[in-house]
Amino acid sequence: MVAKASLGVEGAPFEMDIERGKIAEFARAVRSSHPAHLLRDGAVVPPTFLTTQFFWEARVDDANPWSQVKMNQERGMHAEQEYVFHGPPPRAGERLFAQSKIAEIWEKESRSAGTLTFVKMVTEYRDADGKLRAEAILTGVETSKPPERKEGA
Amino acid sequence: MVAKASLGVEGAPFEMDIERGKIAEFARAVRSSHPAHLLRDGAVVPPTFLTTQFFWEARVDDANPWSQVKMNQERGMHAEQEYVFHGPPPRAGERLFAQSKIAEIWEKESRSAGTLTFVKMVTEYRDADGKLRAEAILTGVETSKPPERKEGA
Amino acid sequence: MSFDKAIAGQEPGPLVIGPFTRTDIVRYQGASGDMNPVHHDEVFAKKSGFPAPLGVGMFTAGCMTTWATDWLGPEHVQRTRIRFKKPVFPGVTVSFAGKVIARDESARTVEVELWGTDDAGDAVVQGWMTFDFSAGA
Amino acid sequence: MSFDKAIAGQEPGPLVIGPFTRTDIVRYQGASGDMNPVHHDEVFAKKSGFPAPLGVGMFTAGCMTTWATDWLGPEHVQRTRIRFKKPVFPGVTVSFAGKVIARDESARTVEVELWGTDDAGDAVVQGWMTFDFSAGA
Repeated sequence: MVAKASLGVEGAPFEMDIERGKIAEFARAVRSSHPAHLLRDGAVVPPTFLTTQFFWEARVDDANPWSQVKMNQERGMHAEQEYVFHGPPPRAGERLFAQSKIAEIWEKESRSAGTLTFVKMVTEYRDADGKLRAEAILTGVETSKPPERKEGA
Repeated sequence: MVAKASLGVEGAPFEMDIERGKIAEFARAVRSSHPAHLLRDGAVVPPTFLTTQFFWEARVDDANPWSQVKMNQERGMHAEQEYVFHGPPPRAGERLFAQSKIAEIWEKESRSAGTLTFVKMVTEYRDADGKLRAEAILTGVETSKPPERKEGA
Repeated sequence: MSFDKAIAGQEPGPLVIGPFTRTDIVRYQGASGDMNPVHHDEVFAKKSGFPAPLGVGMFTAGCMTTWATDWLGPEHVQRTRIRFKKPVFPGVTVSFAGKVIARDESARTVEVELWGTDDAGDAVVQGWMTFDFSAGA
Repeated sequence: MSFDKAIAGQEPGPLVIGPFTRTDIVRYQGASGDMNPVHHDEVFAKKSGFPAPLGVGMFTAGCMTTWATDWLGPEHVQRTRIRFKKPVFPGVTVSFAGKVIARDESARTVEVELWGTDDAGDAVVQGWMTFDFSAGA
């Protein structure tokens, strides 16, 4: 069950270098061959590229506060995902400074699934000057009854 | 069956950027947590890291001449692999210029597997000044009889 | 030019991808770093009640946004919102498409709605993207 | 310091890794870019005559060299040679170890032989590495 005490919990800050090789690898995986992803210098990230924060979080203890939400594995799922770029999308060669936070927890009643508990985690990415460059917003949902599985991520 | 005409065939040249993120990803996969792989700047590659040339070859048509060897899928295997660093191992931030070549083909008789045909492919990695920085040497072998499978790579 | 294309509302045809293979899923997992075994461990996935390894929602979503960036350019992306609807298993083919739902000529932004539809005709993923052409091009 | 350790021949104990999981294999495939389906597609692997997805030889080899670099430092590696001996399937545990086979005090280089042994006692991979301490440390 969702631990309401996780509201406001912040992960440890972590760095994320935007790199040419990973951009091309990711673009290929999502079937994009747009030349902007393959520029020799300053390759542009695909829209969902910041999900590769997985690799950068893994380098730092407690960078990802999601585990503290304690969402039930069977009844929880990834409902929505959002990316906002403040200014142009990140490009290869940038070093971003990121931090994640459990930003919102709320409930909703549903006839089919009982009480739905929503949790929003926001990761902010800043440049070396502290300017906000991007946000990743993950929304998970836990049902009070075992649901049909919709998403396993 | 091994196409002897592939001897001497060169792949198209390709670039390979040595990057912090991929070094850490690779080191983690092979269970190394040595701090030299995790340096913020100038991270050192793991010994077998140049195998990630797969990603960089994929960006360039005909960069990998191995397909021209036409080794039988069932009777061929990866027998040996070698990496030589000329000078210190590559580090994050270097841009290498690579090219692969089918360098040797030779035969050997074996009582258990009949004729063994060996093929050696050498990839050279040079810096921007043309100085040889590293070599990757792949040795494949094809048996004339169906063997026990030893390696599936 | 892209803004004019978007303004004109001449959406390209769908991007059809599939049948998805287990390798497609693994390639995405490797690219993204999501190593959840339900997406590649056949034994684990079956124990979890699935008939096969489950596709990755973010993978399907990434293919959907490819439809939009192939058309309007990744350098103009400002906002991307994704809603996951139905899992995609190996063997399934998905058709990705979208349409312009709003244009702001003074701000030079375009909003696009996107969707992915599997071969059973079900929506598997839905999305909304904003493209910003104010910096020109 | 590393050279002195290597000179003294005080090899550390084995690095034991396993039981290897399908996820370990997929993580390596993602890291390396080798997307051969025989290593992750259960259906394909079985059609190819294997009981389960086949481990990646280069993965086992990479774990073997980790034993050596944990001890002597990746920054001193000069040459690495690997010979593949036997596939490693999910569920298998491998013990990696090695020993110094040659020392050159004037060139300040050390040669190490390495091996990986599975829980059936069979050699799965064998290797030889040269470490160069001439630049100091």
